[in-house]
Amino acid sequence: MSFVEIISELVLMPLIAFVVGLMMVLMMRKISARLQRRIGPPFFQPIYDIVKLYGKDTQVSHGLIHDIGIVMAVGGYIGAEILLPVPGMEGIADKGGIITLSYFLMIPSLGMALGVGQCANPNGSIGISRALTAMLAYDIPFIIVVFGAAWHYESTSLIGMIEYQQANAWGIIEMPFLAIAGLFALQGMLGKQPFEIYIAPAEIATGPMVEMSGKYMGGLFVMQTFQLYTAGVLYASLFLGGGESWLDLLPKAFLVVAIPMSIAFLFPRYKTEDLIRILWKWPVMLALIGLAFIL
Amino acid sequence: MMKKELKIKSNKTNQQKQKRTNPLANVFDDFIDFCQSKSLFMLHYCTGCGAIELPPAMTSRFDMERLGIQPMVTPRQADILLVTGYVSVKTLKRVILTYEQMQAPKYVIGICSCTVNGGMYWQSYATAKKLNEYMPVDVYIAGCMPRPEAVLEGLNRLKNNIKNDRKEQKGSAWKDYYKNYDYYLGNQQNLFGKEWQTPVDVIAEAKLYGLEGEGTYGENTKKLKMVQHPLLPQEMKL
Amino acid sequence: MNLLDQFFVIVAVALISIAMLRNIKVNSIVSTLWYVLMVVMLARMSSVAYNADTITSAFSIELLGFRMYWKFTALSWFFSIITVVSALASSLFMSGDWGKQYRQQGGNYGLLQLALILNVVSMLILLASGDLLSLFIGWEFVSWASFLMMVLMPSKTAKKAAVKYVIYAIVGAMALLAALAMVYASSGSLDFTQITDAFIQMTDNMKFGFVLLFFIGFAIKMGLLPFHLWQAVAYAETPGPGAAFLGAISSRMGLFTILVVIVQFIGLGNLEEMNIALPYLNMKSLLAWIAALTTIIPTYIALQQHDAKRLLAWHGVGQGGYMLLGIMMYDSIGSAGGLMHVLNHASYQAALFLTVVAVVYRTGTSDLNKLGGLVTQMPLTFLVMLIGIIGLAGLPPMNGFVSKWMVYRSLLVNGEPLLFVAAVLGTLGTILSVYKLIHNTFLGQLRVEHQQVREVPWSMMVPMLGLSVIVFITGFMPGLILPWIASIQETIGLPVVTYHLGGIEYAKGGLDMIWVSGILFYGFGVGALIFYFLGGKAKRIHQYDNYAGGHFLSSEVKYHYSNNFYPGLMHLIGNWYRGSFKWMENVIVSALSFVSKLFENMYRSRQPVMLLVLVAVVALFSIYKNYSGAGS
Amino acid sequence: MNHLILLVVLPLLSAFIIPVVAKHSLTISRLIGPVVLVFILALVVLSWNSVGSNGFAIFLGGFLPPVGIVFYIDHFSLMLSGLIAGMLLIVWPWNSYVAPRQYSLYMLLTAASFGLVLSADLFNLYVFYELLAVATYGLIARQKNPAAAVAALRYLFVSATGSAMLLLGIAIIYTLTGTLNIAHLATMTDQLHGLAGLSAFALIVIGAGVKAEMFLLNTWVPEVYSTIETPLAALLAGLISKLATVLIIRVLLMLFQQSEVLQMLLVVGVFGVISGEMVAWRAKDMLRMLSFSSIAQLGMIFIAFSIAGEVGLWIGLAMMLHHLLVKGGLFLLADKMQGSFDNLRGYAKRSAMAVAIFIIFILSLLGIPPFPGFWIKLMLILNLAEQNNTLYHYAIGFILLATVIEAAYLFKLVRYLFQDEEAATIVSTPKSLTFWYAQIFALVLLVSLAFISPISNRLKDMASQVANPDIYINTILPSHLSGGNP
Repeated sequence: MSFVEIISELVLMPLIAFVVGLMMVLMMRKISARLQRRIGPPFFQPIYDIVKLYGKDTQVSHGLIHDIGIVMAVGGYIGAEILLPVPGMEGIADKGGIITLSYFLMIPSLGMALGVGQCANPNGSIGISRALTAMLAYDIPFIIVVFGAAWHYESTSLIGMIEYQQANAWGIIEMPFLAIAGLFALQGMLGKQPFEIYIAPAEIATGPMVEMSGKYMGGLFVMQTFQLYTAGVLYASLFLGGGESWLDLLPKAFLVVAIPMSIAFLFPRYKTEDLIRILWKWPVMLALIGLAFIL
Repeated sequence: MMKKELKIKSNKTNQQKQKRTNPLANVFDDFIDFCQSKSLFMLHYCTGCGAIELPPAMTSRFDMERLGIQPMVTPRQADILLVTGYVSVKTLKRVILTYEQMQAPKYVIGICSCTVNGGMYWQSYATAKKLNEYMPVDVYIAGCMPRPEAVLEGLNRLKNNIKNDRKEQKGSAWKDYYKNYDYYLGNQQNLFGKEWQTPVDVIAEAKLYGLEGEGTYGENTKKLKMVQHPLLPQEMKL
Repeated sequence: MNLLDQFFVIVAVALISIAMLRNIKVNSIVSTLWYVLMVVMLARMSSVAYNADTITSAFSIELLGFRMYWKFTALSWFFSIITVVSALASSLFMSGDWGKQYRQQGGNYGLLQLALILNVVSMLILLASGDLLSLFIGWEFVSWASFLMMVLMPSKTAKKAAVKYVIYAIVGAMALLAALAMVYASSGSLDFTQITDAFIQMTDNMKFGFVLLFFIGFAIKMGLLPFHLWQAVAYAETPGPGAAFLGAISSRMGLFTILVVIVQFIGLGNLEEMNIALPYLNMKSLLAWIAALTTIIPTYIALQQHDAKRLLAWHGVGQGGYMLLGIMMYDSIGSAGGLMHVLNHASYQAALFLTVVAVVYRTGTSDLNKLGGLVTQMPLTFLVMLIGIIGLAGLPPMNGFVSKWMVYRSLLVNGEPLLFVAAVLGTLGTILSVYKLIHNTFLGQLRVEHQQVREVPWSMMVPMLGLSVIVFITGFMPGLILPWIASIQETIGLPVVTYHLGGIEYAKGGLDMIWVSGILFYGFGVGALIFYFLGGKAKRIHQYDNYAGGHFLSSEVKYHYSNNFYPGLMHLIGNWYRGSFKWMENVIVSALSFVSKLFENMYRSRQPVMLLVLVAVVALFSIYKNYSGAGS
Repeated sequence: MNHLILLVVLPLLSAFIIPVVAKHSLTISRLIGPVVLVFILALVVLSWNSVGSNGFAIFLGGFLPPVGIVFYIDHFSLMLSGLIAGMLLIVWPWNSYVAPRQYSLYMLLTAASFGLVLSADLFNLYVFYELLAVATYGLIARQKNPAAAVAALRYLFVSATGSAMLLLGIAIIYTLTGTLNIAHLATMTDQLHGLAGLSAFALIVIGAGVKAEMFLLNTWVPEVYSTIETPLAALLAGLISKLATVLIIRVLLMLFQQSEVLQMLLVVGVFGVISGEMVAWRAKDMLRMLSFSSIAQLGMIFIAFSIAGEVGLWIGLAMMLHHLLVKGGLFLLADKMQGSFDNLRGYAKRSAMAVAIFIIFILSLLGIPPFPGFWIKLMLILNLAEQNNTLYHYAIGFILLATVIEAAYLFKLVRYLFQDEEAATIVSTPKSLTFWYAQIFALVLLVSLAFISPISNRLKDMASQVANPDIYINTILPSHLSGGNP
């Protein structure tokens, strides 16, 4: 791997993730608007939002950790994007693997949690408490899915998994149960309805975001783009054979993100304990059945 | 009288912004203004009946989101403060705190006649009649209550103001709060008494962002100094 | 005099000098210097760690037909260096202002230092043991030394916990003694090598008893399920730095003995052949499951704690599960992960305990519901705790991640889905609980009474920072530690791991921490660039300038969220494990008191003479029966 | 060497002289006892080396066995004699208010103890046993408190019944064989191994077991020990019980060495251990706890003796010595610690030294390395494990379980001692003299640590001497009796 290649990957991968993520955000908002028979935002709306937030004249900080929290949240995702293999850019991603990646994905959450913590706003802390509880809930099925995939593809490296699928069949065909369970977990991971108790705008004033203004909020918006991108590409790599080219990968990733968005508005919001209960019941059961088939 | 003076002062401040000579910077500023006009997060302070007209404006019939406007829940995130209806003295304290906690550029829209002149509560002892005595209001939408079309019209007017801020000097009413803080504070003190203060230190904010004007300091701020418990940010100590 | 003899002479002299020195200042300096000297001695012996050599002490005792001798292997060296470094950190920590405060509050500082060195000495004796008898004696020394440490705290709970500990420790010792008797019965000797011979000769049932007896003995020290109840309270109720030391390494002595006796001499291969129920459940997998449950249950008990020390102590119990789990996987990566976790855990656990002690030093409480917002007052302590909790939660780039990664990797490769889920469940619980720890201590609203709190003095800061540097460096370059691990694996007969400076080499997905950390810090760098160069400046505001739905905040308004931090989760799972295993203790105690009541009634019998006559009659009758039966 | 007869004669004489002398001079009567004891102690020490590895016999009045009274002296009995003398010196009541009659009771006790140790025929053993019992009745009954009187009555009943059984057993043996000389009996053991013989043995064991605190026969123990003066309790628990045990062991070794008998001893021992520890666990005051614990320790000694051969014997002896030292020390420490545990709260602050010694004693009692107790327990357990009998293996389990219970109650007590708040009724620190003795005991315990090897070798020699009936027979019996049937 040449130096130029490394640099280009380091720069390009987060950039692509950002752009694709913006489109995913747009798609998400469009889907929800269409489901509610609205027109929805204009095409560049996600960019407008982010530019506006970064362009705010004044903004408040509750202290150094508040700032660092946002840095960690954005930076952690940037690191994670580099570890996520995409067509043509797999050099650095090889150094990690699925376990490393899934732990990488916790860094932004931790960063955000720290930042929110210093805001000294209990709404934020409650939000974090709920978000972490939700993480505990959706990570169990997710981790079984990851285990099943790694066991089935005989590799913990995402590149190895993609190679396997491209040589044989897609994971969703060979392990349908795990794929469904994974989708379930994805819903929780993206924090979409019915699993968005930690935002609960009317109750705890958007929880973690309560004290975020200007570029702080902007950072979280950027994080959201990364989050959607990561979810889409990760799931596509695990079950949809990844992508041989971008043309192949992007539709899959968009499709993956579109599914939770489409279901989201059919549901009310679950309480924390109900959220845990449902995520520990159905997807775990499905995942275990799926695991039983492949072991 | 007072109002006219204010207008003049605010015009001055807008002229300062045009002093930038770098054309790229101008383009950049224009772009940000454009984005600001295209993306507005709104905090609706639903005090009265006018609030009932907002749901139709947001949902499928009129769909505010196509204009780039969406509701937000905390003042930190919001750009627009919608005050929808009469403001009692007790409520006004909260409205002012909420306004001060919003981050600039921030806009205030007064909906319904009550915010304009007290409306049907004109004779009430407990309501604040004119909202713009206590904070700079960008747009008033009169009516009892205004239809969603009117609300959208008002929002569109605000968007245009913001977009053309630098040309027409309309969208920067928020700066007025800093530059004429003494005036607003005086009105607030008249209503709430001498002990009145919020946890937000407006003067320090104005100092930090260079938004001080001639009217920032005055007799009323001096009075405030007498009673204020200054809340300095906690610094890290090694 | 070889190096080991010299080392022990130094240790002995250190013990005597610390016991003798009355002057507090001199005592502090001297004891810290002794620990430094011990580290130097261990460094001189590093050939043991790198080349898997063995140094046998020239000193041995011949007694009652047994020969006890002491030796250092790679395993002993590894545990010793952890012990000595933790002791160094604790000793340094207590030597300055902390010790002053401790004395002012009526603590006996000299005794605390003495207890610390006694712990170190007894652990070193145990670690160096060359046969079962010296192992047992060292084991008992360790137990009683930690008991001494635990009773130093004047509180009633501390004493109660210490006494509970003693009972558990005695149970463990007795189980061990029984196992020793089994070895002796079959071979007439107590050499380590006899364990293997004795094991082979046994019947299946005896094998189970044999392994279980050893395991119970060791598991009690390690706090493995179902013997986990004693540890957390006992450790938490030890004077600050002592708790850090005990929490870091003391209970790992159980792991050391498991490694020596069960892994090295009984052999995991043999355990695998001992089927229990189904082909899936053999002795090895049983132990692995015990380990997995140990990672879960104590971790979730930790989640319920609202005392910072107890929370950490419960995590200490839980993390032990990972170590055993990794080792029970019986492959190169898993066991390397398990072994590495000993060091990693010691480093961050000591650091975390010290930060909590530092907070207590300044605020006087470790109650998580009475703290908050200290980050502005004690930023460096916050930094250390942050590094520590990242390590404890096992997130990159700290060292906890490396060892946990290895354990996960091994579970994945070996196809243990349920164990894998159990391990991850433990980690998730840890993340929840450590966030609660750092949030309730350092984040959120600063209380009025803590507004004047300042950062702790350097004498306390230096060991904390030193430990956090270890946490980071060994996470960044695990290859510094891995040679030691490889030597241990070679010594105790496990598959040896292949490593490089950055981590593990493995065909199907290895780990290179230098890359991983590099990417992470690159990401942070870019994030910082975005944050600091895009967007305007931010205004620092006071905590009372905060969104409260229009409410005016002031010092009278408590605007902080800390009590019952995870209500939804607790509402659901709180009942699942509340009091679990407590019933076990209760059942045993009530059964015993029932039986003893019977005996007591006998001793209180109103008719002692009748009883006597009855006994005589019964005895004579049974003799008569016996004879007439034999006659016919 | 016949002067060793003085061991019995001198105390007996002084017991009768003391009341007479007291009429003339109280001071002299006070001094007689200690002087005699010191003299005897010196005698024992001086004659230690002159006693060979085979021991020797003293024939009283020149009558040869099997008719006359015979004393048998070897290292074992000399050691016991020394211990008796030393122990009595330690617990000697120096107080001025003690009546001279009590001194003579003590001397009577001394004489009886020596007699019990030295006698080589069953009838004499019985006589001394009774003498011992009578002396103890008197001592217990002389206590000031009414509870002691009740306890003494209970003790009297049980003990008298036991004595009757002992006598019955001896009578049966006499009917069977026509002799009571142990050595002589040992030559005709086959006659004893019948229904009648075993019954006799059972009766003897039961009779002596009463004083040896054997399980089911020891119902008098807790009442007596917890009501009487602590030094006396120390004497009873530490010494008298051991002497009764020695009696049983003598009979066992010489006459009834069969595996069934040994197993019976084992079972009784196990029950003693378990019941003693369990009840001690429930005890609410110190003396009661210690006395139950001593029942358990006696059980442990029985378990040790139930191992056939020298091994069991030397471990048992070691245990006896250890128990004597530790339990004696504990009783001495507990001199003032009577009453419920609550009164002991915060005792550590008042007397750190006492508590330190206390902890050393209990650690040794529990068998914590490196204290001597550990090595003894280790040897016991390892040797039990070596036996080819599952019964012995179960015994290990029970011993270990008992140790855990023992730790539980002892450390519960330690917790009280270290508690911060002080008790309402404060227990005074121990008397200086007894405290000094306790310190000396602890010192001996610690010093013995350095001499584990030599001590164990001595004990092994002693055990081999005791365990070999041939030496005994050959020494005592004239050649025409022993030669015919060696």
